[in-house]
This record gives sequence, structure tokens and C-alpha cells, in this order.
Amino acid sequence: MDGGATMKSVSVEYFALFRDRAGRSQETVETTAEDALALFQELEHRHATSDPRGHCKVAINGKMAEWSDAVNDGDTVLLFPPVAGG
Amino acid sequence: MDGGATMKSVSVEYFALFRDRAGRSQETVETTAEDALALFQELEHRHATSDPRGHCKVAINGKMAEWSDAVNDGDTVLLFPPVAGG
Amino acid sequence: MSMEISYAPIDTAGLRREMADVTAGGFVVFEGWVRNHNEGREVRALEYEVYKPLAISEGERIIAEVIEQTGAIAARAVHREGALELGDSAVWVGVISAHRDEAFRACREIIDRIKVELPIWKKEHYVDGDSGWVNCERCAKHGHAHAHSH
Amino acid sequence: MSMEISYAPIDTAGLRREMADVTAGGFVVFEGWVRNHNEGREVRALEYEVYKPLAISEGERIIAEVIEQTGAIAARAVHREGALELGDSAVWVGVISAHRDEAFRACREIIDRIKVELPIWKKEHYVDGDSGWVNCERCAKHGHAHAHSH
Repeated sequence: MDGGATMKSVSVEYFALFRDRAGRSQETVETTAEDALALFQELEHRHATSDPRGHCKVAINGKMAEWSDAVNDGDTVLLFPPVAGG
Repeated sequence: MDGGATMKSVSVEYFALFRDRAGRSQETVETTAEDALALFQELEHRHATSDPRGHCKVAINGKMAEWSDAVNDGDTVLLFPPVAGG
Repeated sequence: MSMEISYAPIDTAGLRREMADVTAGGFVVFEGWVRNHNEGREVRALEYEVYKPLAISEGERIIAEVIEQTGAIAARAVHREGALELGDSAVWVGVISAHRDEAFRACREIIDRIKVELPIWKKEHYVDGDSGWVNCERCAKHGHAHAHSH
Repeated sequence: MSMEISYAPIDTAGLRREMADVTAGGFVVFEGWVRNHNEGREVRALEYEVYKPLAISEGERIIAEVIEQTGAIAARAVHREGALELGDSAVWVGVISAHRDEAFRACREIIDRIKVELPIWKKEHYVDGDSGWVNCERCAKHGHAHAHSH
């Protein structure tokens, strides 16, 4: 198994503050990140946040996900900064 | 002092169930009752309730009162069965 | 005037407009509706008897006390009097506050106190033709719970 | 559909009518209003960004869970999206139940969860010309709390 080193193509979408910081709402990235956390950290130059756990959320392929969830080739990953409804 | 035996004239008003039972909404009674509780018990043949404490209320001269409050000549006493607002 | 007794249906939209306040972030409303059953009996309609002078003054006192206790900005309440039909709003309590916690607590406290402290009596008319004053079980001495009238 | 995201102002009177139910005795509503200040700053207007597909599905899940937990009869929520002015209703949550306790508890729980679980972001525009995303203090790495734009 060398799954950890496999290059994957992932569509990333940025929202609110993250979109403002990244200067874009969507991009396709080539990555070897195994989970959502690793992908998020690889993209720190875009969203300028070192650790999302506890205050940022992630969705994968249209469903809320955990930061430890796997990221696979062809996935769409949505990066949500801290929410503030109401 | 023989205040306890003084005959007083008091206007009594009955509400809701008490009015239905008394068959009248108001009457003037001559009484020697010293407090509201004694007056209420004197009128048991009207409202058919032996003890009002804890579930019935009384007002004297336009203000909510206690059952231990004095009743004086010329007072208006309102007898309230258990309330059920809302 | 924060407490009102109304023969007419409660104008809930008008009350909401009148409470508008740009310093308020939270608005909580409670409405009590006439429902078609109570304690296992089918209800057809009901009527409220209100001793207005004291219902108003006691209601105003409750609202002032609860605003003081909770720190809410303002509160208003309206209670119906007379004949009501199924689905009618019998009571409306609205509270505004800076944050939602005060408004929730104040609204709950006001309706809880209105139900037990104001001189208001409810007579239910049942589908079977019977009727009775609600809550009068404890003031009955002669072995029947309600003043039934067939 | 119990959760709705709306660009248009919330039709509170229409929502109230739609919740009418003769088995319900209690109706509790929470509205969040845009107020003219927040955390010591004067607010001029604000905008909500919403990721609609998940805001709706997560909102429906929250409402279903809370109805199950509390025993309320039904609940609905509407959240605004886009530009809002002072005094606008940003969110509306309505719950009906047989008795008032369930409606109060359910309404409170739904608004508490909507505020922290749905993908909704609020940008405040201040009177001084500044603006910023609310709640982003913790995701800021570079020493300034908001993404300020003058």
C-alpha cells in the first residue's frame, strides 16, 4: 500500500472569510493529503489558518464531514470558517 | 376594645364559579367578621367552599389582599375562585 | 400600557410592529391557543371572565418585575375576554431584549405568572354539551368537580 | 419543508397562519433582529452568506431531532440570506406544542443550534466604514481579528 503518496485531484471551495483571504471561491488542487485536516493545512497559504479543529467545519461531497475523514480523488471539499447564524 | 363584635356593612362581589353558585354577583352583608377569611367562611352557604387558602384569592377595596387582612365597615370585598388564565 | 385585556381578536402583527426597537437583538413571543381538547375532553369553545381593573394592574406589576429581574428591554401582554373559538389566540406575550436569553426567560416567567396570578377564569364548553370552570376542582365541596350545566 | 433560506424579508404573519393547528395549545416564536450595535461597535447594516444546500439539510435535521427530544408538535425556521438593514428579522423560529413547556424548550434549542451548526456567515458593516466577518477571531492567524476592509 502506498495510498498515502497517491496524487489526487480535489475541488476545493472557500466560503466567507476564507474566500476573501484566498481571493477565489473555488480551485482544483493536486494533493497527496490523506484526510481533510492534511488538505486544510496544505492550503494554509490560502486561508491563513493553522488549525481548523473546534471552530471551522468541512463538508465533503455535499455532506458535513470530520477533519479526520479521508479525501479521495475527485472529491469536492468545502472549507467553512467559523459560522455565525441568527 | 370590642372591635370583634362590631357589626359592619360590607359589599361582597362573587366571580365566575362563585357567582354561579351564589346566584348573584354582588350583595351587601352585615357581619362581625374581623378578617377576610372569617367573612369568606361566614358566606360558605353562597360559594360552597370551606377553606379558600392556597387556591382562592381575595381583593379588598380594589387591591389584592391576604385572607388575614382586616375587613372594615364600608369595604368592598371581591371573592375570586381559582384562576385559570392563558 | 404593557398589559391589555381585549374583547377583540389579538392583532399579533400590529403588536409585533409596535415592539420594533433597533437596540433589540432578540424577540420572543408566546401565544396560548384554544385547542380542541383538554384533560381528555373534546372542547368546542370557551369563554374567559376577567376582572379587568386588577388583571391590568397585576399584569403591569408582573411585567415590570420580570423586566427588572431579567434585564429584558420591554414586554407586553394581551389577554382575551369573552367568547373564544377553537384556534383563537387567548393570550399573547412578547418580549424584546439585547440577547435572546433574557427574552426567553422573561417571556416564560410572564406567561407562567399570568396563568396563576391574574383574576381570569376560563369556562370550557365541551362537544358533549357539558361545560365547566377550569381549575375549580379544589374549590368544590359537594363532591362534583365542575359546575356542570347540561 | 421545515427549514427555509430566504432572500426576501420574512413573512412572519404568513408563517404564523401556516402553523395554525387546533391540537396545539402553545406557540412560541423567536426572532433575531439586526440591531444597531454589537460588541461595542455601531452597526449600520449586515449581510449573511449561506451555503444553502447544507444549511437547509442540517436545519431540517436539527428541527427533526429537537421535535423528537421535546415532544413538540411541529417547528419551522427561516433564515435570511444577503443584505439586511437595521431592524430586519434575520431569523425566525416557530414551534407549536400541546403545552407551553415543550414549545419554549424546543424553540430555544433550535435557535441555539442554528447559530452554531449551520453554514451561515455574518458580515457586519459598521458606522465608521469598517466591516468584518463575525466570530472569525479564532481563525485569524495574522494578528488581526477581522478581515477589515476600509
